[in-house]
Amino acid sequence: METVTHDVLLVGGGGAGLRAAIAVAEHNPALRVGVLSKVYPMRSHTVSAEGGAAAVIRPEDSLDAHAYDTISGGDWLCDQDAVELFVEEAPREMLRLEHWGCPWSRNPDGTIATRPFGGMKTERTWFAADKTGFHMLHALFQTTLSYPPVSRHDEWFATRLLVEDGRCYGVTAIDVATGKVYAVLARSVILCTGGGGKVFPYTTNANIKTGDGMALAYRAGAPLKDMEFVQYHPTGLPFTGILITEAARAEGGWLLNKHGYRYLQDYDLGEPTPEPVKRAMELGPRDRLSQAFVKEMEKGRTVASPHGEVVHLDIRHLGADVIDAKIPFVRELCLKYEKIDPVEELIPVRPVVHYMMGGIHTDLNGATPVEGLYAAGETACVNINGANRLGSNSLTELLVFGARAGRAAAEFAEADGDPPQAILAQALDEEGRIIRDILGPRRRGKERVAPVREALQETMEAEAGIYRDEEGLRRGLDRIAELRERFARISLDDRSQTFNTELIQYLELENLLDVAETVLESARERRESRGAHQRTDHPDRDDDRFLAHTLCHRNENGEPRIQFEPVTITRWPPAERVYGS
Amino acid sequence: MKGASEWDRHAPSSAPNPRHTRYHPRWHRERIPIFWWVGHRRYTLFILRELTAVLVLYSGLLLLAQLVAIGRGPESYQAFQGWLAEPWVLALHTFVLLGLIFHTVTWLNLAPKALVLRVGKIRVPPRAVLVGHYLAWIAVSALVAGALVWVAG
Amino acid sequence: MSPVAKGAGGRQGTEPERVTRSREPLLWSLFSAGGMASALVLPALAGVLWVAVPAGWVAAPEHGAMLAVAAHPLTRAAVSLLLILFFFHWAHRFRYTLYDGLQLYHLNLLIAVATYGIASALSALALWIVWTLG
Amino acid sequence: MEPVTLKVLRYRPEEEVEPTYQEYEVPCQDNWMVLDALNHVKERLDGTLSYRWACRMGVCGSCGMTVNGTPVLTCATYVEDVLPGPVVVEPLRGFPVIRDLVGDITDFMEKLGRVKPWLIRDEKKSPDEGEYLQTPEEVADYKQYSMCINCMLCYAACPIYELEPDFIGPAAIALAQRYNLDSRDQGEEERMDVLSQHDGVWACTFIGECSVVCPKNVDPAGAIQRYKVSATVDWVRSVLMPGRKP
Ligand SMILES: Cc1cc2nc3c(=O)[nH]c(=O)nc-3n(C[C@H](O)[C@H](O)[C@H](O)COP(=O)(O)OP(=O)(O)OC[C@H]3O[C@@H](n4cnc5c(N)ncnc54)[C@H](O)[C@@H]3O)c2cc1C
Ligand code: SF4
Ligand code: F3S
Ligand code: FES
Repeated sequence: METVTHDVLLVGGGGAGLRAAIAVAEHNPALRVGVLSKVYPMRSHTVSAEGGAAAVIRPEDSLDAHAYDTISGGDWLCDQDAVELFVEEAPREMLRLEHWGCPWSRNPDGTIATRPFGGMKTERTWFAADKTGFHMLHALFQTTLSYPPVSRHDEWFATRLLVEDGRCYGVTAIDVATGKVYAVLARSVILCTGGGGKVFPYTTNANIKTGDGMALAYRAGAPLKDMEFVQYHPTGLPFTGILITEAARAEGGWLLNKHGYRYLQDYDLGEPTPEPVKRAMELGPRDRLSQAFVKEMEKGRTVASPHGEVVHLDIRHLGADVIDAKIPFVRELCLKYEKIDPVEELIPVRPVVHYMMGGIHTDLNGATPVEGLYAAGETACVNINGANRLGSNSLTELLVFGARAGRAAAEFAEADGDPPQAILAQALDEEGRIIRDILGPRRRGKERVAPVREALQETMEAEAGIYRDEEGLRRGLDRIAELRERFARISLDDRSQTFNTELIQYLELENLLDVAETVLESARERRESRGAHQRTDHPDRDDDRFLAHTLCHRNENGEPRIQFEPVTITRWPPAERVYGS
Repeated sequence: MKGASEWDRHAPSSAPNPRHTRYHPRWHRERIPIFWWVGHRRYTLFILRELTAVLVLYSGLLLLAQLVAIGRGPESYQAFQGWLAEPWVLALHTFVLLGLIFHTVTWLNLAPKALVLRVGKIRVPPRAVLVGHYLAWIAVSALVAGALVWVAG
Repeated sequence: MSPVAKGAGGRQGTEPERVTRSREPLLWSLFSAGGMASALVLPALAGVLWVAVPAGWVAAPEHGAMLAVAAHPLTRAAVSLLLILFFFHWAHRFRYTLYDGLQLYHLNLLIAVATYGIASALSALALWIVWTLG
Repeated sequence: MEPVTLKVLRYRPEEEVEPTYQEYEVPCQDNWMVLDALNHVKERLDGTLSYRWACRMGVCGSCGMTVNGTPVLTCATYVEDVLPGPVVVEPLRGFPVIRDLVGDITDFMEKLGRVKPWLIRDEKKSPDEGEYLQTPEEVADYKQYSMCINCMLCYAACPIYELEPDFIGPAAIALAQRYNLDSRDQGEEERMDVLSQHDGVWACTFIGECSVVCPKNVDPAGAIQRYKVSATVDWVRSVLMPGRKP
């Protein structure tokens, strides 16, 4: 078995991973940084983010206001020390990206332009037309090319964390092109593997968002935090799940039911006005809007479509000029993927899974309880997103906590020694599992990857969707157990070692199963309703018992175990979330 | 060709590749045919476009020949004009003319890509540059043709 | 990942005597100017001189008139400039047509010398003819 | 919709020396993209088919393939637009094939780095000093060239890249221009060394196909020709004023 060695290893080449890589290189140019990613970095899912990234830059805005919007938006589950640090470092990080060439949209005087966004009281979302994530990712990727210490393993798939005595020394990874398994060793490892929206069937997330890093960390002994909080975005296209950015509503779009009525006014989200009002109606937070959709559906006021019930997003009144200037990608996507022109027609939309608030439990520096193991980005949970992430906070989070994790991991790598020999035994074991057990000729069974994955996704939509209850969650957990048995009987069509994408799908499915189980178990234990987690059997928020994070550990026997940890409150005592006034 | 249904899942579909080594698959490179531009409409058009340069060369030589004929005196000029009027020569030159027009059109259509004009801070839209080029073509043609006809008249 | 893959097919071996940084802009500007000049001027010229007149649609100009025009210094200057540009336009384009169109990479130097050489010779000839005429 | 026959070029390097075609009958539904049809094959008919995709919304740039002879993003190409079948799906031309529809793009990645696609400044500002000012008009100057998703359809469409693999190629040059035309950037001189070689802009004979196939209207052909003009202007200046730095 061959080994590759770095000082700091990044698993994941999305926004968080690349930002962390640059942070390491800037902290100490002598450190060798490896970026290992299952797709070429510029294919990472950060590329799809449209709307923008929040940071206080306008003089009339304030850090406290940003913090308050974030905390109230997160239904007081955010750790407030983390949020304070986040809003404070956000503007510098965003400016740094400007200095690296990101083509932010501008005001006529040449300063950075900002737009309003759901749940934000004022315009503080920076944007690059409606391809913000695309431009951020490409600017970051191109900038990493200027740092010689950063080397990459493109299209390598990490399969396991190498942990000895509670200390992480690297990963095993498959070079997809050759099928060769490597031990990739490092003094510190940062997981930046993104979210896991693919545990659900309808999602804005790319095919590659399978929660790999979460599952890897979970199996290696790091707990997953607040996994029950799954964000549905209220405006996805019905068949593909493609996202119609919140910016469409920020610019003044309306949500209409089948009677052409702006139904959000019936759900404590304020009065309809012709102009958009921040934190009201269509600019309310995502959880509330998605929940309102379900209620409308129950009242029979949604519209039937070939791909299930939908409501309509109306941006016709904005006119072609505004649409083309501010949200051209919305028009492009509608024309391309729905064959409708939003300048003249209504856009059919439904809530689709968008983001996982939960993730690998880390401290403010991205450190996980496993020594030498760090995490940042969507895969981590610091926690600034609480029970419901505000749109445009995530891209900024990638930068702030990517950079922090990078610096912390660099310092750790400077201080600490090299991997023990014993670690190689684990790597050899993993190589054997892949080459011999999964690809080997002995493996026989009737199951295939896709049906098991689909069954999993359907289970999650049915039992852990926008509304949940005890019975459904239990049913879901039972189904996972069945699916694990089916998984064990999967036999691959493809036993090749050359670019075997079926093998990758198989390994991803294994990760999806773990992530799904933690979502169900955490949701079952949280017997209250808060933000994106709504229990019909416990409809109210219960601060006495659940002003706490769920930490989901993996038991010796592989089962999830929940533990609660209190939320850090600094200056904003829990209050009621009020929108529309 | 095998349909999916008859496709055997586990048995290799043909003999092992002798050049393949474990961990180092052989990447496959398509060979490029010599006449790569034959059979692809757009590439054929491209080569035709490039070959109009031969017509430009021919036109230059013809113009030179005509100048030589003029310089040698009225007889040789008349002989040259007579040659030009021969049906096959006329036919050839009609074809050359069509080719030259093709050259002009392809050239003018591409020119706005290279040329970025500005008025103050604003970039002149490529369409306007294109229209400008065509107007220039009309003007130059009128000038050249007018002058020649005037000489004739 | 794989240096194996790079340059494995297509052109075998690179030609060492590639046209360098300093020469391409010159050749390319001659080519472009020639392309523009021929595009604007040639259809009208060819249309009148070699199609309309021989076909009898326009009266043939008298020899005297033609000679007078051709010998005018302005015409001499314009025609020699045009001819040089036409020749270099051809040379540059034709060179690349042979080079890429027939994949004659190993003959790069030969083709370049031949095409630009012919263009230079023709240009010299043209100057001589145009300025000694009449 | 009638079932559609997909004729897919397969190449399994462990088993065969040359690629072969394989046909699949796919019961396509309305509004399916070619990628949906391929996914149907992979998930229901034949798990061994290999290809890349991720975002299925036309921005990650990974799903480029040759469909009926034309390079396209398969996630943005309706099956009904490439009928009647059989729909021929092949890997992108010009790249060595690793397996089935997967090409090796290492060469492109290396070239991308060579044009120094990052903001080069003589003097860097610290983030505390605020942003580099840039008006919307100045953004508009380079915006088009910043929209490239690295899908490499332009390389597949450009015969020169296939013929002369050292040619740095359309997207890399467009990216160089993206930075050259950015008012914040001062690195034009540095990029000149790469671009003004034969393998830089001059190998391009303006076939123009790169811009025809580009799904994001980047117009790399335009970028290259514009660069030729600037390189020429630069050359004229250096002839007239030899004292100037190279
Ligand atoms: C459609 C859409 C629009 C969005 N819009 C916005 C917005 O407007 N504003 C906002 O703030 N947020 C937005 N988000 C959320 C935000 O984009 C994501 O949370 C963020 O991009 C995640 O970045 P990341 O770096 O954590 O992960 P990603 O960008 O997903 O990168 C993950 C990386 O990990 C690698 N990887 C994963 N698993 C493995 C493995 N097993 N082995 C090796 N490598 C692996 C991948 O290759 C990839 O490089 C949006 C999300 C979506 C889906
Ligand atoms: S220039 Fe266009 S075709 Fe080429 S890689 Fe970029 S987006 Fe794709
Ligand atoms: S197709 Fe090729 S030759 Fe030039 S204009 Fe485009 S790069
Ligand atoms: S899958 Fe991302 S561009 Fe097609």
